Amino acid sequence: MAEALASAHAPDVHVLHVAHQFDDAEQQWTASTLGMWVFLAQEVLFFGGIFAVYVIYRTLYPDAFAVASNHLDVALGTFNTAVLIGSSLTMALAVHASQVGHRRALVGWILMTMLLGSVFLGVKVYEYAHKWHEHLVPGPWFQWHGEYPKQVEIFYSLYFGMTGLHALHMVVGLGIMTWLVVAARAGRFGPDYHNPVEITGLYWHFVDIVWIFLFPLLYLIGRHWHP
Amino acid sequence: MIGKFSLIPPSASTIASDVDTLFWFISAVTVFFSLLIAGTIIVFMVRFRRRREDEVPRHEDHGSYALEIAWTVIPFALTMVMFFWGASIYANMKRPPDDALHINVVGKQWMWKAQHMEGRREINEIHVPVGRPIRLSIASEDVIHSFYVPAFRIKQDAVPGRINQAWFEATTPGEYHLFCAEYCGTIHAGMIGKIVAMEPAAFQQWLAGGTPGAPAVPVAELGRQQFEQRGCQTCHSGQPGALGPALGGLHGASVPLADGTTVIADDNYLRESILNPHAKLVAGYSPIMPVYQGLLSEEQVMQLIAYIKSLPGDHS
Amino acid sequence: MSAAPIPHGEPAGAGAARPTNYLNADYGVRSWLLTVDHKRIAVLYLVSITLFFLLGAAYAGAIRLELLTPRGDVFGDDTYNKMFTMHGIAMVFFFLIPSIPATLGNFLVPMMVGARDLAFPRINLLSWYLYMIGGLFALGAMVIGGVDTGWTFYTPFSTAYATTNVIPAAIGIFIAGFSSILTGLNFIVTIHTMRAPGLTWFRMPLFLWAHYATSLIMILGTPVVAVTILLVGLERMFGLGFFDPRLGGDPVLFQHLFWFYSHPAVYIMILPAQGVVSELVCAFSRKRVFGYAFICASSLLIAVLGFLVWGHHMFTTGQSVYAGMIFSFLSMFVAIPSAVKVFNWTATLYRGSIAWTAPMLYALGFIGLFTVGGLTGLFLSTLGTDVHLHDTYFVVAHFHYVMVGGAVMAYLGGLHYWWPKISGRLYPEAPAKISAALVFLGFNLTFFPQFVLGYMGMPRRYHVYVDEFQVLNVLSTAGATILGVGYILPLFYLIWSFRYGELAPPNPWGATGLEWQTPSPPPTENFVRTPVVTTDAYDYPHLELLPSPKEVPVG
Amino acid sequence: MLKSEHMVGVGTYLTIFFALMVLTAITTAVAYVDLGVLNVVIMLAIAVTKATMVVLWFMHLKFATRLTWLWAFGSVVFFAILVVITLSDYLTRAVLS
Repeated sequence: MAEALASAHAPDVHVLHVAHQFDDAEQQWTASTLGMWVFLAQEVLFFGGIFAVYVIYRTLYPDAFAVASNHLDVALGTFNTAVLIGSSLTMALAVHASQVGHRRALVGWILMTMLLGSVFLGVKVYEYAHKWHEHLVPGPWFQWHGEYPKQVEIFYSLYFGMTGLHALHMVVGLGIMTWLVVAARAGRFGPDYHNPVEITGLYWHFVDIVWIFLFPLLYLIGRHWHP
Repeated sequence: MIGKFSLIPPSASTIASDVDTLFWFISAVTVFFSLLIAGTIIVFMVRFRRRREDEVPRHEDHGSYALEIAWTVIPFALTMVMFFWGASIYANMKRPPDDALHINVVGKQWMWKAQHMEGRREINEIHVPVGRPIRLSIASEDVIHSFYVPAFRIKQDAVPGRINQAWFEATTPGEYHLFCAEYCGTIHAGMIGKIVAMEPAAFQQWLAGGTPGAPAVPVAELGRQQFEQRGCQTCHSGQPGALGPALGGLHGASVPLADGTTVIADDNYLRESILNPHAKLVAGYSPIMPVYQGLLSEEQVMQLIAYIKSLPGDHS
Repeated sequence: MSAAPIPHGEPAGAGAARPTNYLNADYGVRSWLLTVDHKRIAVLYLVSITLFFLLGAAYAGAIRLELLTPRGDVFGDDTYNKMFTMHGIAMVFFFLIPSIPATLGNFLVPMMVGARDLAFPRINLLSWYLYMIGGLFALGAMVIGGVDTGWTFYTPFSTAYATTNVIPAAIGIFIAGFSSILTGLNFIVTIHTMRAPGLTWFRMPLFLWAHYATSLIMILGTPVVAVTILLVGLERMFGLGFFDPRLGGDPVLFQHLFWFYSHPAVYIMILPAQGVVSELVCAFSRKRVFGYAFICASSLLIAVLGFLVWGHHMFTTGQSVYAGMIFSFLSMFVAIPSAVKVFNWTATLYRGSIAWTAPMLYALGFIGLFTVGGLTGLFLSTLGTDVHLHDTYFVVAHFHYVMVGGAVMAYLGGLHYWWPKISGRLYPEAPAKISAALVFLGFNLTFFPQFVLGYMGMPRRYHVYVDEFQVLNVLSTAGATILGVGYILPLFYLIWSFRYGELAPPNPWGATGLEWQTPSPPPTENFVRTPVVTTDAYDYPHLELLPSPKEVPVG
Repeated sequence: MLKSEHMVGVGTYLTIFFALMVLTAITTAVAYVDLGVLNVVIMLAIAVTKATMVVLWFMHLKFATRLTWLWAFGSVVFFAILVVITLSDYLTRAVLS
């Protein structure tokens, strides 16, 4: 430690877009992508908590969950899955466009991603409204005339909890992308600096992965089940 | 005993002395290591105190694998002794003897309600004979409570939605504190009572006493009344072809379920099957029984279970 | 090796106007509230957590006052229930968890890695704002009538039966959780990507290892409690059923999720404290730490094993016997790395040059109290004894030994040790030593009797208790009075010294570590030039001291 | 382009997208066939495969540092700890309590 005051290099002049705490663009890139991965680790455990609740109750009440699940609309679920995977593709293409420096393509792919994300949320809103009319929103108005009324209410609590948290993440993602579009149009990103695009992409793909699990767990578990 | 100051709680159950022996063993380990560390620190502090402002010890310490291994392995060995010792006591605590007297206990904000199988009820007081194991079925009507008798070294939470078990065998006649140990709302500190341990003869006399004018009805009999009032026998008639499974000898038997698995029909299974009958449907039956969740109190459920247990029959 | 002597040095600019540093670089409220300088954010945290500490301490004082007599003669039951709840919430979520990481960690992690700032300075500021917003919700809950669920929020009491302000308190904790997550994220990325040239992993000060391990828990544990609290809120507000026994839900499931975080959260409090103590013990005995690699490994092991033992809070819930045994068994493992650390610190003292300064007294006090706190944990991880001791004052005493005797002692020790760096002034030694002694004595008098109370069977959260328990409760309250004085003292002399204390030289203790190689207080960018590290941490055998300015003969 | 970065070609992205769509179709179709316990197993296996593909190519993990791998899979390990140990309580309650 004694030679600590000796200097390695003196980054007095900061390269454009490199924040003052970083030595160079490479360090900044490494830090921001690692930061997003660490944040996603946090997200895994955040969704993990509610997934754990799902696993426990689905283990305790498999039949009730099957019956309840069969009441969801598979067609809409499958459609939404396709839409969200599509939005992951367009997001990946947006990152690609930023890497090669195609500004118009970048803006276009982000807008496309936002459009697909909005379609997903629109379908979700439609599904929620439908459940509302069917009195399947847990709480005092919940009504279920089939079997397992109590456990079915737990299933629907989890359905709204899990898809609600997921939808909230999408709304946040759409907000970030709105900013990305503005910044991209202003020419803030290029081959040397597109960290925000990359890490927004990581976030969006993560949200996609959550849905990849939610779809079968909520929509498909009971389809083969015949009372 | 109640009201007497002492630094050691009375030890009045068969398990209490086991717990205490282990407690003092861990205490000895704790005191030994605390004094070892504190003593060493004080000795070093004095012996190696800085004598000059510019004093710098120049020798190089390179650590010592032997020491590191020693102070990893020795504490680990001690903790393993504690683990196995503690686990064996715990296993004992969790396994009530077969000949135990059975008492139902229900916690609700903010009182303990107990009912002896012979029918006598009590609130915030439980009379028990000494020298006889007592098994408690503990349930809760509202929030989580915890049934705690320090003199017996036993504690069991009363968790809504299930029936927990605890057991003890009192050794010395006397009155002992009963506390609620899990925070349960406003009058948590007032949810206390006492356990009255009596000589067996005195206990039998007490048990026969009951409320003047109202002869105590045994719990299983109360269960039978519930059973008939609610028309359970229509389906659970025990006849071949009945809509519901036969209940005779059911308790403790293994039951094949509709989903292909089997369960042991313990208290919690019976409780769930009364309140939410479809959750674990018996193989070969349809889910037609009404849901009794919200219609029966925990006490009534326990009475029904007692009745089911009392039914003779072979369930194999 | 070790060419340049480490100067006690002259206080930078003594006599003249001080050179620009992080404190005088800018003035005004705006320059503080919008700062992205990790050192200023550390000071913001320092002030805010001190306020929450005082609040929590006031509740503690009121609790001890009520417990002087067996009757409920000062407060009613509802008031008392709200007081211990708010004491717990303020102390756990708004003081202990951010205490060392957000203040000392925030200040020192970038300096110890030789960086100009944390990797994400704006996220660091955001973390403080989240903490404050969370804190305001918690304060709001208090002001509009309080919460009475206990800091543990056990269902179904919290979801269906409590009639108090559970939702605002839960929102506060939820938001504060993300403040903690972002702090952890910043530390992890900073330690991974921004170490100075030559600063390899095994040259890092143990403070950094401890903060790395702490950050792991913050990132992997906190989200689980956040979502759990969210589920409680949804169940309470909208009637969604996650833990509701009337639907076939299980209240014990809440406890699983809650303790999955809240047990490791204890290590969020104690790991940074252990990091501080490692620094202090080395600096004030002028020795390399004994068994450096073992302490590093212990920190990481504690962080990981901490996630496997949560069920020892649930031995009496009716959790399966099998699960109870697994949890008890695993809990034994987590005791070992802590024991290893204690032994290594003690061995470090051997043949050292031990200075009896206030920070060192705190550090040595920590080792003693933490040893007792850790060992008494064995009673609670052992199944047979835990059944009796669970939810009694034994548990209260145990975790106060760890969190207050441990974490708070280390926090105060660290605050004194780095005070010259933070404030640029020396604190007065005499009152500091008195305060350290008072805290140690008062603490033991307050909490040792509670071990006995617990063994006698006094349950937690009782404001009215049976007569047998009074003698020990009186002792405990007497101790709390002394402890209170011990805690108030530093508040006065540290604030006094901030303005009137003697100017601090860059390295008043003659300590190694990059943070001592820059002026006190440091400039905004920490170092004039990026430092290069050429030796291991705690290179005291090669320490060269220049005579301190005080000893230089004048003329 | 920075040197720590890796560019994935548009062709690869399209291939992955196509594969994800096919797997979605398969999982939906298989859900209607009664295979007993296998239904859940297949469903989760397909979901894990899809997630892995997204992580490796869309999120560029395939080309990332070992540290990134550690964080990506480490978090899943801790989730597994939460689920497995909690579940072990529920699965053994009736047996031993």
